[in-house]
Amino acid sequence: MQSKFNLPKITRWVLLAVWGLFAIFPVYWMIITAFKKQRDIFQGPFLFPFLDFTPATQSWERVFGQDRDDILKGLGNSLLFSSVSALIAVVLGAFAAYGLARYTYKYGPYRNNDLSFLIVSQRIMPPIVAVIALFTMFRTVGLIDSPFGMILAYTWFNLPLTVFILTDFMKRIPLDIEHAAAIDGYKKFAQIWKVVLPLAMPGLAAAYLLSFFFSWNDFILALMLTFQKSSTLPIVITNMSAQMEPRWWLISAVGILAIIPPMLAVIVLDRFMERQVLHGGTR
Amino acid sequence: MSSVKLEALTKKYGDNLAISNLNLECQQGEFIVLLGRPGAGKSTTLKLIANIEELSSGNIYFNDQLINNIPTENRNVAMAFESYALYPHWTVRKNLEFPLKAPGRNIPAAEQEARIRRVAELLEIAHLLDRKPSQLSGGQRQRVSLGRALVRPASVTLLDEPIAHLDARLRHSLRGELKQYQREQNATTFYTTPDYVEATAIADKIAVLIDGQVRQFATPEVVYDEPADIEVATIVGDPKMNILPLAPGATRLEINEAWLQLPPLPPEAGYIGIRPVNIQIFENAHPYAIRGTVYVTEPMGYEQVIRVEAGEQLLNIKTLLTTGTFSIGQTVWLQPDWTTIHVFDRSGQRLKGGFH
Amino acid sequence: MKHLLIAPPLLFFFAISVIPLLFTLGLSVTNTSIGGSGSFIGLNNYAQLFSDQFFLRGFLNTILYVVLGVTAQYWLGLGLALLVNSMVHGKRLIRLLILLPMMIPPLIVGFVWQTLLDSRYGPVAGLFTGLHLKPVPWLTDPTLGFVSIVIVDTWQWTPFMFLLLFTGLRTLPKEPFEAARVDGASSWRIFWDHTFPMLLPASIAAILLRSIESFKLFDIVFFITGGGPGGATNTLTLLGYFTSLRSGNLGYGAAMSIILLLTVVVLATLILIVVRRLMARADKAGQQALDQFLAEPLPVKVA
Amino acid sequence: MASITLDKVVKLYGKVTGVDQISLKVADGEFVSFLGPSGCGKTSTMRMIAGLEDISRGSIFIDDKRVNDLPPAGRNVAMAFENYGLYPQMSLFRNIAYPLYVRKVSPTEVGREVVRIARLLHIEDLLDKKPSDVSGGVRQRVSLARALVRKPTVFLLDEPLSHLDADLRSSMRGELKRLHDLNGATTIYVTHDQLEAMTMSDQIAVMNLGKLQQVGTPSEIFNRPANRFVASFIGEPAMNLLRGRVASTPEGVLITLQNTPFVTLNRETGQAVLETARQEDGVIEVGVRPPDFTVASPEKSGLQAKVRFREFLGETVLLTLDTGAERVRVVAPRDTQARETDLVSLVPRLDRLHFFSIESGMAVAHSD
Repeated sequence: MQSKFNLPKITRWVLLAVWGLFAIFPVYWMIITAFKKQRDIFQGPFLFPFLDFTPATQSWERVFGQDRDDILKGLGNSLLFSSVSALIAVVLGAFAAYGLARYTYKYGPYRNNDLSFLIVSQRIMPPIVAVIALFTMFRTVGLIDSPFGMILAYTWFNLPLTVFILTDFMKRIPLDIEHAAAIDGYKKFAQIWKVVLPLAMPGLAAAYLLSFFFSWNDFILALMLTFQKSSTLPIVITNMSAQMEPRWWLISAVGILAIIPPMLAVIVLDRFMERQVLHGGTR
Repeated sequence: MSSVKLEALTKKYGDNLAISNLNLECQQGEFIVLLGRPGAGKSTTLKLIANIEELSSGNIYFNDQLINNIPTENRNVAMAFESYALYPHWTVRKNLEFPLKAPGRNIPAAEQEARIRRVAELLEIAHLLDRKPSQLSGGQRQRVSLGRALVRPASVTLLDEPIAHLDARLRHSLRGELKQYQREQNATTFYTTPDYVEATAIADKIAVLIDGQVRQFATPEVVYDEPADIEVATIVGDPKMNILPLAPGATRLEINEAWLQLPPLPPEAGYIGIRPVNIQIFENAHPYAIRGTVYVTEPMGYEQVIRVEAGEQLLNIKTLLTTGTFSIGQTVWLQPDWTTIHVFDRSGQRLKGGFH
Repeated sequence: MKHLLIAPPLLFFFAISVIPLLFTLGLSVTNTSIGGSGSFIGLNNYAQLFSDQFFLRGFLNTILYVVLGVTAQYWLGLGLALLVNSMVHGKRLIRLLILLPMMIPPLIVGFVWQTLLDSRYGPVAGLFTGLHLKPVPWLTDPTLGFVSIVIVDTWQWTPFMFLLLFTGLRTLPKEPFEAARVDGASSWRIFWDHTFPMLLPASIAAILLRSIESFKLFDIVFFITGGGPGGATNTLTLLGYFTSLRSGNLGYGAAMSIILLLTVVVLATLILIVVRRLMARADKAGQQALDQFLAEPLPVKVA
Repeated sequence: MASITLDKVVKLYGKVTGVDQISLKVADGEFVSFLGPSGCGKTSTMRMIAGLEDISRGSIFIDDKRVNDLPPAGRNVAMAFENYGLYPQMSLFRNIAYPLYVRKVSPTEVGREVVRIARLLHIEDLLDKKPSDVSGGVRQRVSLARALVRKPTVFLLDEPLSHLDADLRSSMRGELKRLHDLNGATTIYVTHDQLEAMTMSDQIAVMNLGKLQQVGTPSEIFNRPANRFVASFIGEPAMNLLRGRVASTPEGVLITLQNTPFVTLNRETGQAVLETARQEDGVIEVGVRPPDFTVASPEKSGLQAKVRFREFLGETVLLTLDTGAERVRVVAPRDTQARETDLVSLVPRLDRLHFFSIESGMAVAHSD
């Protein structure tokens, strides 16, 4: 009776279960594949739930043995680039968003809305359009295959998104609360640091999370701008499989590893996003 | 603890004049109430004093020093916001502590604690100190916001409708305590409200704000007894003062085929005002009375307000319930007490002179 | 101070967006190839594009992917958001599970689905055989290959739609829905009269964002079909990549990217215009009805 | 139109009891207010009548028909929401017309009805606007108009005036009362404002902490409050509640405040007070409304008090006084001489005293 959408309860659960099966099954498949031998993979197909094989640790031996260094390098690079670039994008994005939300800009004919549009419009540009030029530019200044170059590229890639998300959040923080801090005797920087940023926490968390996802999942930038030293996990995996007969068991195992960091990020940041920080401050 | 002088303050939002040429001067320690309807410019005036809003023109002096260019954080003003503007991520205690810990204040920890305790007791929020604003009711939040403004010494205290959302009991008890507290602190206070009862009860002096200008600046008694113009007269008093237009040079008032002889009035008189308590109401035809139809009745405890349609006018009458019971549509007779009327000229300005 | 605040994104905008864009524009009117310099050939690359069967197929595919994929994702995402929103318990866990596909790098997604849909060894084929049906050549048939890509894209990105629409639903006020129930509207009417229109801004944002991202579709296709068979599942980004970096034909690839960019801009604008029109038309209809009633003089007893 | 009966209605929120065994009958055509502080269960009760919330226990009848299991649409009630509940994407016209559209009323008829109601509420010029383009006052009236446009069995109004500014609130109060007088529809009105309840209602149901405290006409509620809560919640400023000692003397029953004789009651009133006090250490709570004290010079016999604040209210002054142990508020004519720190004697009106049990808070007697 309380629901806004009045389907019978059973129907709702059935629909959710159908989608749940569809959504989860590939993940499930990946997990069991990671415990198969090459032979078992090519033994199929079997009947649901496809558990009729002898579990093997072949893939994990490779992951922790022969391929360990490559995988660690990829994992380390991905983690480094994603987390650092997301942090920079969120910090720069927060400041820009604060500016766009609180001040009036006038650069020739360009006002606040035009500026936000300019910044956000970069997101419209398919990376392929820029990537050739970027490749050339990076090569010229020696940023190809360097951590700094990748962090720069990902920051560029994510900044429009963080500005976009955070502007809205900054606008929602009541001006009066900032004014109250001024009245209480604090200067602008203290106002932002002690009051504005804590209140933008759900936005900061969401922006960080999305930035992290996008960098973590990126393939095309890494493909173009790295060779060896700075390869990210997706590139490492691609290299592992660049053979006639892909080692699916191994890729699945690495895939499991690849899901863990974003999952952890979600679990950690989810509570910040849920928090209703603004609740109670104003009437 | 400063005297304050506002000189020709003007604030424009685009083409919109929120405050136009507002002048006001008050002594150190005075309790000033800005009274006006929503949108009259009360909050804006406070925000100009705090420099939260930028002046379009005019000057502000604290203790005869021009402070136009001093930023908010250095003005040493305390303020309770109409929107409360609490720090939602902190407990009540931290909210109250924040102004005491600001750079340059150097208040010893013991004194901080004592101040917080004093204010928390005054406002009956001592038991809430460890809660966050989201766990408080609206009235409790408003008291915390008031507490944050009162907890520290300030040149000027600005209170923007600070008790509007409290329940009746607290509103009544806090009014007096608040004034007493500010008097002890010798704090210059600006207080806004749309409620004339609150204003007359608490103010040393009331500034009636209409359209961004001070229409009258005087003690509560003077504002009530000698309102400067019709608009001031209708803001101060509930139900509103009845305003009756006069024909030029009229010697009598004609309503519903009956007429009332007017007392001698100056020739420039354009309107007369009669407070609702100064009209008598009768159930039966009565000499020297005009006829009307009851529009609605509102009993309230010992008293009742009766609105009566008489000619073009809807007149408010306030009387004791024991006067009689009236029902909608009933015909009644009204008789004003001419000795208590207010007289205004055609432009609505009060006419000086002893008409009562 | 305020200029400093927005300097970084603007700097990025000029350094890494505008300059490369101009660079690419410049490339697109030359016949530059990797490792060699090219010369100016005017709009020849563009002219050539329009007789290039691969390009035309890729262009059509890209648009179809966007239209089919985003449509499917929107309705599924909306359905899920409504379902989860009407739940009382277990929201948080269900939400995490629903979001799971979005967290997996597309590359892995590609591999997993490749094995899932494999016509000899995949569990889907297994299921078909188990039901005594003929296994379907999901990845090697041109049409089915295309459908597979749409399914995988939908699998991965419906969560994103869900997230935006669910957040949108959560910010809707409660009272109008209660008012509608008291006013006597059925669930179905409440959805069409209130939920859907009130969610429209969130829907537009979600659809726009997803459309823009869909135009860049690259990795899933790259890993599942590689654009094959015979270019049947190619997208413009994929073609641009192969042309520029695999075949080394930088100028031609650049022209392709520029066309892609133009398409995105034109389509995004079109979506916006159409939506605004629709909204304006609804207003206008109401307005006309109103004018008609107000023109009619009515005997009203006003107190 | 219809009558409404609540029979031992209970609303549980988890383990918390929101509404506790409310039984009430609203007669056909009556205007009944549910009055109480926030969180007293008045809104929950109304929402259960509307069908927006499940009834945990008990029954609700509309015209003798049990409606517990009917959805809101099946109850034919009209409701105005505190936060208006307007449809933001629709024009004001469509907002008001919506209940008629849903009932498939012909377009001509819809137009006629909407415009009629809009004119009644003076919003006919704004009908093409969106809710976000108009002031709170207009929104409130649109929300009322949407409720009034149909002919429901009952009107449910949830704090419909709470967001208006004072002027508009006082005039809308009158308009609503007139409207009810004209159409005679059964109306339930939820409010926390005692003045609204007092001025508009036929009956007031005072609630606190989920329980019904008293049901009666405004005059009954004001003059014979059933308990301490009702006494202090109705009337502004609130009734003074003072602790008095009770003793039986040859002349009658003597009440002493602060060791000074305060009032001697006649046998009839006195007996009830005496009996209660006997079980409660000889103490009783005396209620005196602020206008029911007369301020006299200190040598007169009465309650001795020192003026703490004197507040000017126009026709009257409000004095806050200390009696030593308690704080007393008195509304006196403005020519009263008492100034701050003056000592005065407060003389009560003997026919307007109320007596409450200290322990239960229930009214023991009223001296009228």
